[in-house]
Amino acid sequence: MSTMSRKAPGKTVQQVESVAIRFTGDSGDGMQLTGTKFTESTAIAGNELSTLPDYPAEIRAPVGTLAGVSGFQIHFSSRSVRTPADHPDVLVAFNPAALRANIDDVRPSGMVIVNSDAFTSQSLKRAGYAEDPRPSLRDRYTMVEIPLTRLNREALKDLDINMRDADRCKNFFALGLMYWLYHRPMESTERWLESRFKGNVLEANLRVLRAGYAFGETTELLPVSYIVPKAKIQPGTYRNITGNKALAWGIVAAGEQMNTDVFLGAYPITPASEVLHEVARYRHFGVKTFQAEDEIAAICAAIGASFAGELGVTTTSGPGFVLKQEALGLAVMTELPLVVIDIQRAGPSTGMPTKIEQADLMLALYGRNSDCPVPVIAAQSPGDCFYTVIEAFAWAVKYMTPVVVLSNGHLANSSEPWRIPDVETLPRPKVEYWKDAENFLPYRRDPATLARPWAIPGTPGLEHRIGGLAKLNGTGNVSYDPRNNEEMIRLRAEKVARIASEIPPIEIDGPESGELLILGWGGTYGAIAAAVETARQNGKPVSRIHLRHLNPFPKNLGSILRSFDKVLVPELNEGQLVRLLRAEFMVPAIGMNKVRGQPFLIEELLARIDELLGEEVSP
Amino acid sequence: MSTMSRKAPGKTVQQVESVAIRFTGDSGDGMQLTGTKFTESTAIAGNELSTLPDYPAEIRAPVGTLAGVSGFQIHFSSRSVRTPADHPDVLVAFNPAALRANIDDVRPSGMVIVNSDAFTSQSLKRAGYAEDPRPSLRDRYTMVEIPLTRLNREALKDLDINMRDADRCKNFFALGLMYWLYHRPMESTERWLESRFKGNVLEANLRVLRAGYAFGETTELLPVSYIVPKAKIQPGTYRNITGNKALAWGIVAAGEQMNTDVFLGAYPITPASEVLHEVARYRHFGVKTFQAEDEIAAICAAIGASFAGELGVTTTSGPGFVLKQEALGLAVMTELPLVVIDIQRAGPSTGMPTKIEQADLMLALYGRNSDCPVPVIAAQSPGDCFYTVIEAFAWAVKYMTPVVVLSNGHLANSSEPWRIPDVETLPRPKVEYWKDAENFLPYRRDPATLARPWAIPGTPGLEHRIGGLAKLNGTGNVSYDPRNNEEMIRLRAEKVARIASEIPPIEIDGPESGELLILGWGGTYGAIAAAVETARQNGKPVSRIHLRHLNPFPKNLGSILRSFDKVLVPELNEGQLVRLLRAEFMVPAIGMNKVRGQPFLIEELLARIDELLGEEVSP
Amino acid sequence: MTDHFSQLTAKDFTTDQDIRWCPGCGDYSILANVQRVMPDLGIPRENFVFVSGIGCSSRFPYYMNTYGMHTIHGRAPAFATGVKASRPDLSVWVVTGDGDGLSIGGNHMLHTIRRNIDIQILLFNNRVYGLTKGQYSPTSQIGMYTTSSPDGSIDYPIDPLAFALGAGATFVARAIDVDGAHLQQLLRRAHDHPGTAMIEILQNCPVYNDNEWAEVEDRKSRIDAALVLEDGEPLVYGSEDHRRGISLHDGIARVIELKRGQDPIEAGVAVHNERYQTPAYAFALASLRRPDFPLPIGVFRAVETATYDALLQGQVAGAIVKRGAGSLHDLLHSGDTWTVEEP
Amino acid sequence: MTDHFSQLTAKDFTTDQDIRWCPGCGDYSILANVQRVMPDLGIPRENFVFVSGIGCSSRFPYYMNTYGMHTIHGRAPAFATGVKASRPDLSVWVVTGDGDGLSIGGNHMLHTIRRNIDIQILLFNNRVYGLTKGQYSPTSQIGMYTTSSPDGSIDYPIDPLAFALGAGATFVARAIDVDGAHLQQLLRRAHDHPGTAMIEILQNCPVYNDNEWAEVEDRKSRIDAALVLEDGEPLVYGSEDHRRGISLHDGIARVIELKRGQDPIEAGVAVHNERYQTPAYAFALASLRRPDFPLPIGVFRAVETATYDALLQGQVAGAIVKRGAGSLHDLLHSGDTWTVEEP
Ligand SMILES: Cc1ncc(C[n+]2csc(CCOP(=O)(O)OP(=O)(O)O)c2C)c(N)n1
Ligand SMILES: Cc1ncc(C[n+]2csc(CCOP(=O)(O)OP(=O)(O)O)c2C)c(N)n1
Ligand code: SF4
Ligand code: SF4
Ligand SMILES: [Mg+2]
Ligand SMILES: [Mg+2]
Repeated sequence: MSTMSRKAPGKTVQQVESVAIRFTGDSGDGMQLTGTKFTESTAIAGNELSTLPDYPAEIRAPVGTLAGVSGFQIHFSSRSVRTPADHPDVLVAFNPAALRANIDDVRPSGMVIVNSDAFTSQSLKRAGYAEDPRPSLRDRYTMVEIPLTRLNREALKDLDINMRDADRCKNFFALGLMYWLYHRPMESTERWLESRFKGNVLEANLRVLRAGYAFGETTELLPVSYIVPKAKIQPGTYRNITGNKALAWGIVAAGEQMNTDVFLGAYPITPASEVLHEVARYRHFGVKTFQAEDEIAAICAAIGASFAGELGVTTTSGPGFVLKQEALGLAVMTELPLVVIDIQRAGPSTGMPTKIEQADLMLALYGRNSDCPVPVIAAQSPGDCFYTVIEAFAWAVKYMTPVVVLSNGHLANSSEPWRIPDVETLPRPKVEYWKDAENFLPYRRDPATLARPWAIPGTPGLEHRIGGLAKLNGTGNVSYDPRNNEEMIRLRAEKVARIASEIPPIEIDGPESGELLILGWGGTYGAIAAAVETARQNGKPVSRIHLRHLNPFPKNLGSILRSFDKVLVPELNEGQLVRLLRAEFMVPAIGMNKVRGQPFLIEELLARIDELLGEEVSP
Repeated sequence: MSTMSRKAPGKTVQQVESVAIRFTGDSGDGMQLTGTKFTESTAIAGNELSTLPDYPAEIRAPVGTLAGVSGFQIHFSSRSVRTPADHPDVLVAFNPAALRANIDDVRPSGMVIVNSDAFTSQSLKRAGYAEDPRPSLRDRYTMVEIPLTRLNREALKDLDINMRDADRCKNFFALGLMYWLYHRPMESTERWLESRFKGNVLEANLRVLRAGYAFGETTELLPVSYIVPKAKIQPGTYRNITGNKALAWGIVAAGEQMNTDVFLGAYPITPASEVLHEVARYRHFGVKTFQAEDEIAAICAAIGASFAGELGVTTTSGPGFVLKQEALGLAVMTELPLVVIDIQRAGPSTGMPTKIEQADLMLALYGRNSDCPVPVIAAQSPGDCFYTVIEAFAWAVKYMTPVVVLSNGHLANSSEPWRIPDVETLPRPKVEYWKDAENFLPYRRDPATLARPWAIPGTPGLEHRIGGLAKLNGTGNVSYDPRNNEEMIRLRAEKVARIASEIPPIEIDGPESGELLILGWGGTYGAIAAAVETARQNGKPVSRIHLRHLNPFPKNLGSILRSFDKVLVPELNEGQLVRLLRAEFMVPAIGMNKVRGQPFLIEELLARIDELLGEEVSP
Repeated sequence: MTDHFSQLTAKDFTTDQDIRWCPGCGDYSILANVQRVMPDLGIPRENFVFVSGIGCSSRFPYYMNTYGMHTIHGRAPAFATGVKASRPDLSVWVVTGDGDGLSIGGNHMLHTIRRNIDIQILLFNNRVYGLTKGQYSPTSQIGMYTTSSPDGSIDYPIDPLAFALGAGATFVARAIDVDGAHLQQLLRRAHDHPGTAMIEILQNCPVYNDNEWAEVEDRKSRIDAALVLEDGEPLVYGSEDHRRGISLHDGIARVIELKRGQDPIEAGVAVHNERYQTPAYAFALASLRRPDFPLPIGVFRAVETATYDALLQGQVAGAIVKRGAGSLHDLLHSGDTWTVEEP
Repeated sequence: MTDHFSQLTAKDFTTDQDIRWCPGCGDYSILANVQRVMPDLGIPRENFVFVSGIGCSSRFPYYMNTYGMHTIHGRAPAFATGVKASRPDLSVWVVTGDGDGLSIGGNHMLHTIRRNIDIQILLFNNRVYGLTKGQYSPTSQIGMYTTSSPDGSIDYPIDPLAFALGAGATFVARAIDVDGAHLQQLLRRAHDHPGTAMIEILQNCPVYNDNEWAEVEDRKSRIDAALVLEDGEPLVYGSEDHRRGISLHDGIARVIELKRGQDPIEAGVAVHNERYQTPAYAFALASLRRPDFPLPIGVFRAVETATYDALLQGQVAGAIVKRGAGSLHDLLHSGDTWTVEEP
């Protein structure tokens, strides 16, 4: 069956620029899978896209309740796409709970596709609806009510399969329908089904997928189908990638590119666990994973591996990152290379572990006793996680220092099409162990980087001891000499400061000076870029920069900040970077803060931009 | 024997305003005891004073080595005394190592009293002296070389006591001599000896103490003795107190004044352990101490006790404070009263555990995942530790929040004469448990303070669950509601902000506006106050304020800062408060930073003040 | 204290919160049985405190209508220590999982047990990390394939009871989630025990480690797979046709096949005794492993010795007797003081 | 590797750092004996790594002229795990104290032991916190008066070896600081053992807990106070005039008085066997307490099973065999990809 044999009789095809669809249902309904498959087809169809999965916090919340609703949003377009979109154009809701949890997000008069079979009085009650909401929704939305359960069973009636298994396919019926509605190719999904299932299960899924498609062609409920033309995309080979997968692959890649084995110590924690899972699959790259008894052991083991000459790395999220701080301080003091990856989640304390924030920046910078500086890099998109890790390892080894990488739950789970880099063009940071016993001192410093030598066990003549007590520069012997202590503290700080020379000058999106600069960092890149793009399209004089390097800052940051009347710093926290900028550059940067466990909406950013452009410049 | 039977024939008495003496010797020589006894006598003699003990880092370093040198400095005066003095006027050195370790600190042409019997070739070698240093020192200092060992043995020759025990008394010989030299009363030391020892040991100590005194009266080595007139001291009953003892007593006092049992969870760590030791002695106040398996268990147990209705408190130092951060975040989230005391030491990592810094301010403010604000108070003097703890408990209970108290190793171990407060006049913060089952909600908020009720187990009808997951305001049920989450984060921040109304407006020492303001915080109070006093005596236009309240800041802080052309912020760290001030108030405050494990010298501060007053005001 | 608690029922211990466990999770049965036992313990509801860490199991306090603390990962025993040491009048229960209690929280477990503080610890052992979606845990069998061990786990498992006995536990027991009557009996025993009472509850996680305990959860196979410990009774198990017993010499266990009607004691089968002073006997039982040996179920050890909370209270009371109730004025004026008079 | 190590002596393992222990500290003797054993192990000096936490004992690496890490309090086993798991070619030794290893560090100890990673752990047990000036530790006897327990400690002590066995330790032994010959023998045994080898070394702290082990440190009283374990030999101790043996039934130990010339085995005395699969026998020995029983000294248990590091290396090697050495290009292109051509 070719998806290109289109245009059923009596139907209209309409071309649109962008669409955002949200698939929602009970966590047992397979929404994540449905969304992922739709994403793949969309990517193959040549659109730009951005996605956002939204899992329930519980493993298996009671069926049909709000707590159990799972969602997956995809935004695709023939133009550039930066975010999964504030408001979906289309909501697919498998049950009343899914409808209730998501309907308020749908854009006015958007399309709402529901499984009408699921609107029983019992399930309405489970969802907390006093009465059937559909009648009242029909005025405000384009309601498409499909007896999905029945149609799906129908499609399978002559197959030897029990009803429960049959019902579990219905997400693929819906998927087929959506493929028809948006003219998506279906082959990749079919291939995937064939690689995953066999026998009746395979047959059932293939059948309902095609039945859904066919239903689209025939039903009168959907008189129009839509074409989203291909986007202008940079040539190359692409794949979808989530931030967590990109982190994991970045870890594997660092080992390959630096020709040194990787040792990952980790303790499971949402939303960082998948990085451990993913890396654990690559033992054949010589990568070792160690599931430790806790976060402390995980980082300590990674430091041990670094001392022994491997690329030590540890992955975690907020509360686990807190626990790692004492050992991170030791890594600073012993000047060993190490990468610490914190996939931020909504807090404080346990908070909302499956929700989104970017509020561990201060923790990364200041979470240790005394003055204990570490470089910090924040990834700005799922695919960027890959490069960020390699960059972090390069710094760690060149400057003999731990480096912190910040991601967040949003980047971790959302996926974007990612242009696969040519391995040959990836950086190959050098790893050089010290060998020369004659001229060895544990704290002998490279004059350019201030790094001490990496002298690993097994090298004759370099036997030495490191540790957390204050050490004499040079020999590394324990020393309480007051001036030496101050010198060492300042050397470590200076070493981190010198990393600024590795950082390319930051580029301004928009005019180089003017009324308003928007400055974002890390995972809010998409939303801010989209908002500023829109604002400028609307004729607003707004420029934008985005920071991936939080410590040290890019060298030209101060002069950029001073070139604008106002600087707005949107952050998914209560104002962390903005304080750093104010303290460092004495510019009255303004915070825009949101701590709802959700990303910025483009409309929120636009509103704030409008507000600021309307205001007088404050003195 | 009365110490007042003075003026030996042929001797001169001279009156001086201030003297600083440093007693130094091997750690086995009893220098701390000698210093403490001299301090007591000095206090009784009616002088203002300040002291600084300086222990070696090792328990028992090899005898006679630099590592084993122990010291005790006392500065006393007929005027106000703020610090132990930059440079001692008199150095008492029991062996060559003590001489070598300390001689450079003595003020030019100061007096150096050495035990000449200790200058054997072996002990010179142990001290690392290639040759006897005394000849060359005689030009630069007033060398007083006394055969202390022999004189001491002499004094005991007819007593049935072995030589080793005899030699161990020689610090009291020296003490007796110093009592003579400075006209100190000896009774309190005699009484103390009588209460501590008996038999031959008592007799030996009394004898050598008196023999030292008598030696002073007769020897030609010391032609002059000194009188330091009484200071004008506020009437009242006084005692010496170290910061750690004051913290411990503050903890006990809080329990008494608030009529609630105290529960202290702690894990030993230098320099905080003594607080645990001291509090453990007061079970008869109903105070419980719990030596936990680690710092994490210590704070968790204290939080458990708070939940159960007691005054939970935990004491620690830098690395231990790092480990407590995750649980501290839970205390913030569950809004339970708790006091966390961090006695800062020199870091980072293990650093120089016995040395001085004040570099955990950022850690206190930002050491947790996500936005997780806690109030922070820093004690400014040993005696102030007492009041600081009571203040912290009062805030904790009134606002239902953990409160951090910062002390440091300097305050912890140094002592000052402390006017004992009248218990009747001490604050009596109210503790009120919620009782009313009808109107109970776990997160029902007091409209003034925003505190939730303290509802303790055993109260019928108030059964409720708290925890680290995001909670609905009011009911406290687990909630992932986005707006509620933001509201709760802001409520907790606002609660901390409202504590500002408990803080008296900060008072300026000096003119209310002008060219230069010096702003200190915590344990540097003495040095900064002394320096500013001196600067103003020298006609320099300098004002000074000192912060005890670091979060929230006193309400009038911003306006004060803006009243000066320059603000200098001396800190024993790499610039922590100064960054907070710059970010918060956008004033270009200037840091003055020292991380040598030592306190500020008055001369260092004076030099910087001179420099700044010479400079142009920067734009 | 009122005595209205005499009329309490399991329902009084139920909260209005939606339960967030997966359908079929063993935690449901444990919750129901705990709620059933509570009213019988003769304690007012407001005097119960349930303390947990993080994990599926650690959600427990939200469903118990008592005082409760859902704390941070691994630290529940430390919080519970603070609650009980400050308020010995409260009945304090810790609920934890194999990950929470034995992975990140192993140290607090160890020290709480050795201090013998008078709390109950319910360790839900499903041999997997449930909440974080199925990684192997410290009790998982070696070779287990999970998301974090795609090539099979290479960590040897800990036995929770052997661990507890190594820490000097005064009360250790093992129960099965679905055997409600037996579980209730052990809950009562744990409550009555003065000191730390640790119950390992074998719990099924149908989502990530289904049927891990099927052999002993299933009533049929249980007869051969489990050894039900009864104080004073010989260590005998198996069906009437195939009775076997356990002998223990030099700490070495052997299975003794019993003939029909044969007296087990005469055949050399050991007699269960919960009160041996040495933990070595109970440790030998805890070392029995499937499939060579049956899995013992019931109370392994129950010996009485002073509890931490009682000793602490004793020191407070003793100090007051010895030194008198503290006076702040006297404290402040103790030691050397001096007075500066009005000039 | 060069084989210059064959000529190494104890002196080659000495650093130029001043030793910071108190005069008379048991640590000196342990250091000297470790330095004496090192040259005999057939390993080049550069392949040794000593890892410690914080405490007096943890200063050890500074005095060993090998690679060394003086880390943070309680975490040494975790660092050592990273060193050994990444570099199985290294000989990794952990030095820790009763506070470092069993108080704050108990959990890492537990998990390191259960994983059976091939390292040696030397636990210096002086039953006190030395470095922080004399607080009671988790091995201190109940009732001990210290700065932090002015009314006497109310914590029951942990026995380090019972704890290790509860964690499933494959090698546990006990030595005495001043009995150099025996200590050296155990150090060699620990080194030879594949897997985690834990030696508790009874260590005197003359400053804060003097004479804690005097009974067994003193050569005279040791005869009656210590039971020297020898594989295959009966558990017999005491002087010729007063020989006694230990029997073990149901995990319960009894002292059997032996007549002159009596055959201990016939008298029911157990025969020492380091290689029982069950840890229960060794646990029974570890449960013997003074003064009722002698203190066993020597190797309690030594059983071989695959080590964590070997299993991990095996998985890496196996994965390469099965899947071929990883190719980054292939990884990046795995799964669904699509190509956008030049327009
Ligand atoms: C400091 C910290 N680290 C990690 C986590 C993530 N985490 C939550 S529960 C859990 C394991 C739970 O396993 P278990 O105790 O066996 O409970 P179960 O879910 O199986 O009942 C982990 C690793 C966390 N919440 N906090
Ligand atoms: C995180 C942290 N907590 C506490 C300390 C303080 N501390 C250092 S050593 C020690 C105990 C050492 O006892 P032990 O391990 O028995 O060693 P010993 O000195 O007796 O050899 C403590 C509590 C620390 N350094 N770091
Ligand atoms: S994941 Fe397992 S343990 Fe957790 S609730 Fe579900 S079934 Fe129970
Ligand atoms: S305090 Fe004790 S253990 Fe530490 S060095 Fe001194 S004698 Fe040894
Ligand atoms: Mg579990
Ligand atoms: Mg010790």
